[in-house]
Amino acid sequence: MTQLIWNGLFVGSFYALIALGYSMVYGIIKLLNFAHGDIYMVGAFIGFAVLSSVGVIPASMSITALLIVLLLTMIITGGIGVGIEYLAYRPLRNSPRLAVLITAVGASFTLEYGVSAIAGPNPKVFPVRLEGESFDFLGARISAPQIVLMVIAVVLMLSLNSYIQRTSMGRAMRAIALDPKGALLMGVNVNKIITWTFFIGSALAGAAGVMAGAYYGKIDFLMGFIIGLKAFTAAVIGGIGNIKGAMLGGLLLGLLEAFGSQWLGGQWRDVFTFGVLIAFLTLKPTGLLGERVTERV
Amino acid sequence: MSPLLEVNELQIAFGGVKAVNGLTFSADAGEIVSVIGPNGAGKTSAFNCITGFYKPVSGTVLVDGQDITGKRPAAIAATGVTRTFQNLRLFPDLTVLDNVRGGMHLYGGQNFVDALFHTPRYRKSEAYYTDEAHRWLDFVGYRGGRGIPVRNLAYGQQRQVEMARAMARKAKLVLLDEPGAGLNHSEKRELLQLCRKIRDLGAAVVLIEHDMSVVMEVSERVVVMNFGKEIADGTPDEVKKNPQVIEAYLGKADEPAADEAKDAAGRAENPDGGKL
Amino acid sequence: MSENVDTSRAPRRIGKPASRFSRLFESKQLGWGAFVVAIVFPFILATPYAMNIGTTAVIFILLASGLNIVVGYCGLLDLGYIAFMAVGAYTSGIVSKAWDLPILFTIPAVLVMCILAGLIIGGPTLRLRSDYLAIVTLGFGEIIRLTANNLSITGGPSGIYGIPGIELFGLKLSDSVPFYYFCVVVVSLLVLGSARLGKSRLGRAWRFVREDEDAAEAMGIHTYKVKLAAYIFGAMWGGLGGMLFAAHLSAISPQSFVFLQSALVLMAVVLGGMGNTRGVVVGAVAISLLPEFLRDMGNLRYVIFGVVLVAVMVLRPQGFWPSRAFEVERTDGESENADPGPGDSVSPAKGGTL
Amino acid sequence: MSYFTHQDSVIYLTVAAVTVFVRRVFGLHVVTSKEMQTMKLRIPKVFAVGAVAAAMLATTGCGGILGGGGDKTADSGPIKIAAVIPMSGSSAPTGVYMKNGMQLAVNEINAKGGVLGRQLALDLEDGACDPTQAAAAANKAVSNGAVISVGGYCSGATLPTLPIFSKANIPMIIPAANSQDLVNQKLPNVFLINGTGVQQAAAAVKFMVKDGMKTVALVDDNTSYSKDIAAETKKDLASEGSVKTALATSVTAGESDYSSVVHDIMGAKPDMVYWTGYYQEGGLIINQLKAAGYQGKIMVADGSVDPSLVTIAGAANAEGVLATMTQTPDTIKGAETWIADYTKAFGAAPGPYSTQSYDAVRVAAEAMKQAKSTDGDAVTKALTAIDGFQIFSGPLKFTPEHTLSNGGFQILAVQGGKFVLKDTLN
Repeated sequence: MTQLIWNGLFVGSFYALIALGYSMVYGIIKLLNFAHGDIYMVGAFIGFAVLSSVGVIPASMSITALLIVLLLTMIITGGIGVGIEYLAYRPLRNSPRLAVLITAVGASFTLEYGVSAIAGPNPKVFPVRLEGESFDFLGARISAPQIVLMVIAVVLMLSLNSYIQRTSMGRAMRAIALDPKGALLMGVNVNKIITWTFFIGSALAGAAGVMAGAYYGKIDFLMGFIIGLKAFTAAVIGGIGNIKGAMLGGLLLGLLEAFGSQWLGGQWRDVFTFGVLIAFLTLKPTGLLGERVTERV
Repeated sequence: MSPLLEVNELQIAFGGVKAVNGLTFSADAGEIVSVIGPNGAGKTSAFNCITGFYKPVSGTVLVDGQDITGKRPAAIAATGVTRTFQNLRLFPDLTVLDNVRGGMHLYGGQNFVDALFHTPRYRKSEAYYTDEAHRWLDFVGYRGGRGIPVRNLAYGQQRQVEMARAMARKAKLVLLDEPGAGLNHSEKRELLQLCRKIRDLGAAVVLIEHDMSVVMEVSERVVVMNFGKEIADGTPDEVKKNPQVIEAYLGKADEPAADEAKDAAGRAENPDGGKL
Repeated sequence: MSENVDTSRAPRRIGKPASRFSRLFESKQLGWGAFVVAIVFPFILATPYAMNIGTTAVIFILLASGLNIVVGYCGLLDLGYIAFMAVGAYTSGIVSKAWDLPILFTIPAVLVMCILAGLIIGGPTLRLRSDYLAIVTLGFGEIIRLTANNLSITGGPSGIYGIPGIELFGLKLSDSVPFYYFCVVVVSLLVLGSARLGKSRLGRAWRFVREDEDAAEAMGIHTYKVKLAAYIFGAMWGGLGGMLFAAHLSAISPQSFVFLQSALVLMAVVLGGMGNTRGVVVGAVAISLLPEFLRDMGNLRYVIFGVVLVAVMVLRPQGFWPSRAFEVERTDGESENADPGPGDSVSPAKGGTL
Repeated sequence: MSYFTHQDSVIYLTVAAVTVFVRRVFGLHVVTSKEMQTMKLRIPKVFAVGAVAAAMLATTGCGGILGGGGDKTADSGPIKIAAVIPMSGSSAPTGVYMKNGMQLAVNEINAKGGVLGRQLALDLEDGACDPTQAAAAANKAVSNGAVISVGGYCSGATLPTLPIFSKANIPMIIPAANSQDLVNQKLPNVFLINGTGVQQAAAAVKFMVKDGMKTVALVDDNTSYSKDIAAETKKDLASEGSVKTALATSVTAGESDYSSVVHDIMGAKPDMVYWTGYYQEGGLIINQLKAAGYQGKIMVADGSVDPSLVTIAGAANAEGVLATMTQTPDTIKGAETWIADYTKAFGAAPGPYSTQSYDAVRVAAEAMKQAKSTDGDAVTKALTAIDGFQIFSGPLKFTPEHTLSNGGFQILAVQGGKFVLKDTLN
C-alpha cells in the first residue's frame, strides 16, 4: 500500500514539474502550450547530448555532474521555450483562440519530429545512471536516486513558488494573469514578462526531462506527448493558472494513476487518467484551488 | 390587464456585493419606460438578470404573467423578450442581412431535412427570412450596404443593425441598453422616432439611458435606480422634482449649504417655488 | 454563460473588392467542376496506387467536411474527431462480420452509434470554454482508441480484418476503380449536404454561436442544443467516413485512429479555410496527398507539417480560402419603406424545430 | 490483366446517369429568378468542357481505365520485389536492419546472374507501422509492377496489405510479422517464415517446464504481436498444467514508469517473468524489476532481442536474462562470414530480423527459379512445394497453413551483454 503511495508521489513530482509550466503559461496568456510536453523531451535529449559529449564520468562525480547538466539544460530549454514563444505565439497574441491552439500543435510536431530527424528515431540511453542502494521504509521500497530526484523537484517547486509570491517579477506575472490590459496600463512590460514566464516554464520542464532521463535511462522522441497530456490533466485538477494548484494536481494525479492502474490493470491506465481529466473539467472546471471567475456579460 | 413586465424585489449579488438590492418596477404594453441612475446603480445588472444572463439571489421576474426568473436567456427570449447590448454584441464576420436574421431563429419554418434536400418549404422560409430582414432594416431606416460584413460598418449603422436584429424577434418586450450611447445629435433624434414607432407597434419599451434630454422627451414613465434599488417611479416631471433623485445625482452637501442648494434647485426647476 | 467570445479578434481584411480571379473562385459552378475532375481522374490514371490514394483523399474530404461543421461553422475546436471515424469503422466492421451483412446494411447501426457517441462526447463537454473543450475532446479521442485496443469485441490491438467490400444492387464494387467511384458519389452528396446545412437556418445558428454565443442566446437560440446538433452531424459524417475507410482497407486497427489523424483532419479544415466548404475540400486533398509526395522523406515530412502549420497560422490565420461574408444586395427592386402592420410585432411565432 | 471489363463499363455509365439524375431532381428550382436562368445555361457548358477534357486525356493517359495500360508483368526488365517495411515512426530502426538484410541477398543473387536470367530489384516502400500508409505502400508496389512481396514487420499494419497483394495475385513471404491473425485470413498467397506466436509460445512453455518453473507472470505491451504470444502462452500453460500462471497483465507502450506492473509482479512472487513486448519497454521493466529487488528469472520474446535491451536495462540487470528467439546471426555457428559481409556492405552490425529478411529474398528467388516464371500462381505453388531449402532457421518446409514446420525457436541468454545460444530445445 505505502509502495503505491510512494510510486504515485514519485511519478507525481514529474507531472507537477511539467504542470507548473502549463499553469504559468496558461495563467498569463490563456494559452494551452501543446509543445510544453515536447520541451520536456527536448530537455532529456539536451541532457543526453551534453553528458555524452563530456565522456566517461567517474561514478562518485555522477551526482554533481548531473546537477551541472541539470542547470545547463534548464538554461538551454528555457531559451528554446522563449524561441518558440517569439516565433509561434507572439505574432498571434491577439488572433482567435483557435489559431493559437493550432500553432501549438504545429510547434509540438516540429519539436517531436525535428529531434527525431537530428538524433535519429531510435531511443537513446542516458550515459549517467543514478545508481544507489534502496531500503525499505514503512513497507515501501525507496531507492536513493528516487529521494535525490524528489528533493530536487521539491526544491524547484518551492523556489518557484516563493519567486512568484515575493519578487516584483512574480507580482507582475500575477498582475498579467488577472488583467493583461490593466497591467499594460500600469507600465508592466507584458512581452518581457511573458518571455520570462516561458523561460521558467520551459526550464522546469527541461529539468524534469533530465531527471527522467537519469532515472529511467531510456529517452525517445515521442515521450513528450503522453506526459504532456498528463501534466495538463494535473494542472487542470489543481486549478489551471494556479501555481500551488499545479503542484498539488501533479502529486494527486500520480497517486490516482498508481491506484487506478492497480485496480484496472496496466492497459486501462491512460483511460483512467483521461477519465479523471474529463470528470474534473465538466464537474469542477476551475479545479481544486482555482477561483471562480464570474462571467461578466 | 396585468403589466407586460413585472419585476419585484429582485436581488443579485457578485461575491457578497449586492449589485441589485430589492428592485421593483413594471412596464405595460405600448409604453416607453426609461431606467436611469448614476453609474453603478445596477441598471445593466438588472437588465442582464431579466434576460437570464445572471441568476438572481431572490425576487421574481414575470413577463405577461409568466414567471421567467432564473431561466436561460433562450427560454426567456422565447416568451417574447428581446434586447440590445450596452456595447454592441453583433456578429462581426457575418453580413448585415445575416445579423438581422439572427433574430429570426425562433420563426422556425425549416428543419435540417428541408435544408439537406432544398425542399420547397426550405426555399419559402429562406425567401421569407430575406424579405423580413430587408423589411426590418427599412423599419429602422438603415441605408448602408446590406451584403457586406457588419465589422466594416460605421458605429451608428451598427447600432441600427442591432436594433433591426432585436426588432426582427417580433417580441412584446423590447429592452434597450443605452441605445443612444455614442450617437450624434441627429442619430439620437432618429432613435426617438424609432422608439415611438416600436411603441406604436404595441410593444413595451424599457430603456436604459443617460442623456436626460432623450429620457425626458421620449419616456412616459421613468424609474430611477440608486445602489441597486428604485428610488423613484413616475412621469418624467414627477421624477425631476423628487428630492431623493436630486440627492442621488447632485449628492448632499453638509446641512446649512444643503437647504440653500435644495431651494436653488427647486427654484430653477419650478419657477413658482412651490415646495414638494 | 460560457464565454465563447473572442473579443481579442484581430481585424481581418475581408471584403476586398472581388477581383476577376476571386469571382471565379466564388462561382457556384466550382462544385460541379470539382465533381467532373473527380469523375475524370480514373480515365487518366487508374493504377491501384493512384486509386488507393484517390479513395483515401475522397474519404478524407468527407472527414474534413464533417469536422468543418463542428470547427468551421460552430467554432468548437474538436481535437478528438477521429474517435467518430473509429466508432463508424468499428461498428460497420463488427456488425458486418457478426451478422454477415453487406457493409451498406450497417449504415443504420453506424448512424445510431455515431449519434450516441456525439451525445456522450458532446453532452458534458459543450458547456466548456473552447480551450477546455479542445483538451476534453482530445481525451475522449484517446479513450475511444485505447478502449478499442483493450476490448476483445473490437479485436484488441490487431483490430478487425476481412471486412466485406461494398455491394450495390448485386454489383460487386470491391475492386479499386468502382469503389473509388462509389466513394466519389457518396462523398459528393455528403459534402453537398454539409454545404447546404451551412446555408440553412441551423447553419446560421451555428455561425451565430461561433461569432457571439451570448448574443445568440439572447436572440432565442438554445446554444447548447445547437452546439450538440453540430456535434451530432459531425459525428455522423465522421462515422460514414469510418465505414468507407473500413470497406476501403478491409482491416482496421487502433493504430489508424491516433491523435495524429485528428490533427491532420483539423489541419485540412483550418488550412483550407474554416467554414468554407470549397476551401476545406482543397485543404483535405492537399493534406491527404502531401504525405504521399513526401513519402521517402521519412520523419522529415512531419517536421515540414509542423512548420507549415505554424507558418500558415502566423501569416494567414483565416486559412487558404476563407469563407467570404458576402450576399447579393437585392434580387428584386428596392421594396418601399413598408411599415409593418401594428399586429405584426406583438405575436412572436412559436419556437420552430431545429 | 486489363482493368476494363464489360461489367465495369456498365458501372461507369450507371454512375454518370445517377449523378445527372440527382442534379436534375435536386437542382430543379421552383423560383425561376433571373439568376437561375443563367445557371441553367451554364451547366451544360461545364459538363461539355469536362467531357471533352476526359476524352482528350483518356486517349493520351497511360494507365487510364480506357487506355487499358497493357499488361504490366511483361517478361523483360528487372524482377521487382516489393518490401513494405517501417522506415519512419517508432519502429524505423528495425526497418533499417530488414532493408539491409534484403539488399544483401539481392546483391548476392544478382552477382550470380539473378533469377531466370533477369536481375532482381528491391522496391522499398515505407509502411511506417500504420495501416493506412502500409495499404498505400502496398498499392504503390503493386502499381510499380511487383511480382512478389518480402515485407511485413508490424502485424497490425501488415494485415490490410494481405488482400491488396492477394487481389493482385502477388505471393507474400513475410519475414517478421507473425501474429496468428495473418494466418487466420487463410489467403493462399501468404507465407510466414518467422515462427508464429503459437510456435514461440510452445517453445517458451517447453523451456519453462524443462527449467522447473512453478509459477510464471506473463506481461505484454498491448500490441497485436505481443498480446498474441502472451495469450497463446497462457493457453498452453493452462493445458499443460504443471506451471501456474500467477499473473497475466499488460502495460501501455511508450511510458517511462512501470512501477505499478513491477508492484503487481512483486506481489505475485513468480519464479519467472515472461515479457512478450518490444525491447524499449522490456529494458525499462527489467531495470525497475531488479531495482525493486526481484530475484526470479526473466525471459523475453523475440521482439525484445536487441542490443539496446541490455543498455536500457543496464548490463548488470540484464545479465542472465533468457529469450525465446529464432537464430540470430551471432548465435548461429558459421554465420560469422555472413555478419562480416553485412557489416562490410552497410558499415553496421546486423540486428533483429536481418537474417529473416535475407532469407525471405532467397526463398522468393528460389520459388521463382523452381516455378520458372514470375506468375503469381506458379510461384505460390512452388513455395508450397519447397522442402529442405536451407535458411537460417533450418531446412524450410511450409505447413498447410503456410507457416514454418519447425518453429525454429531456441532459448538464448544474455552473457557479457550479448545474446548467446543457451538451449536449442530439440
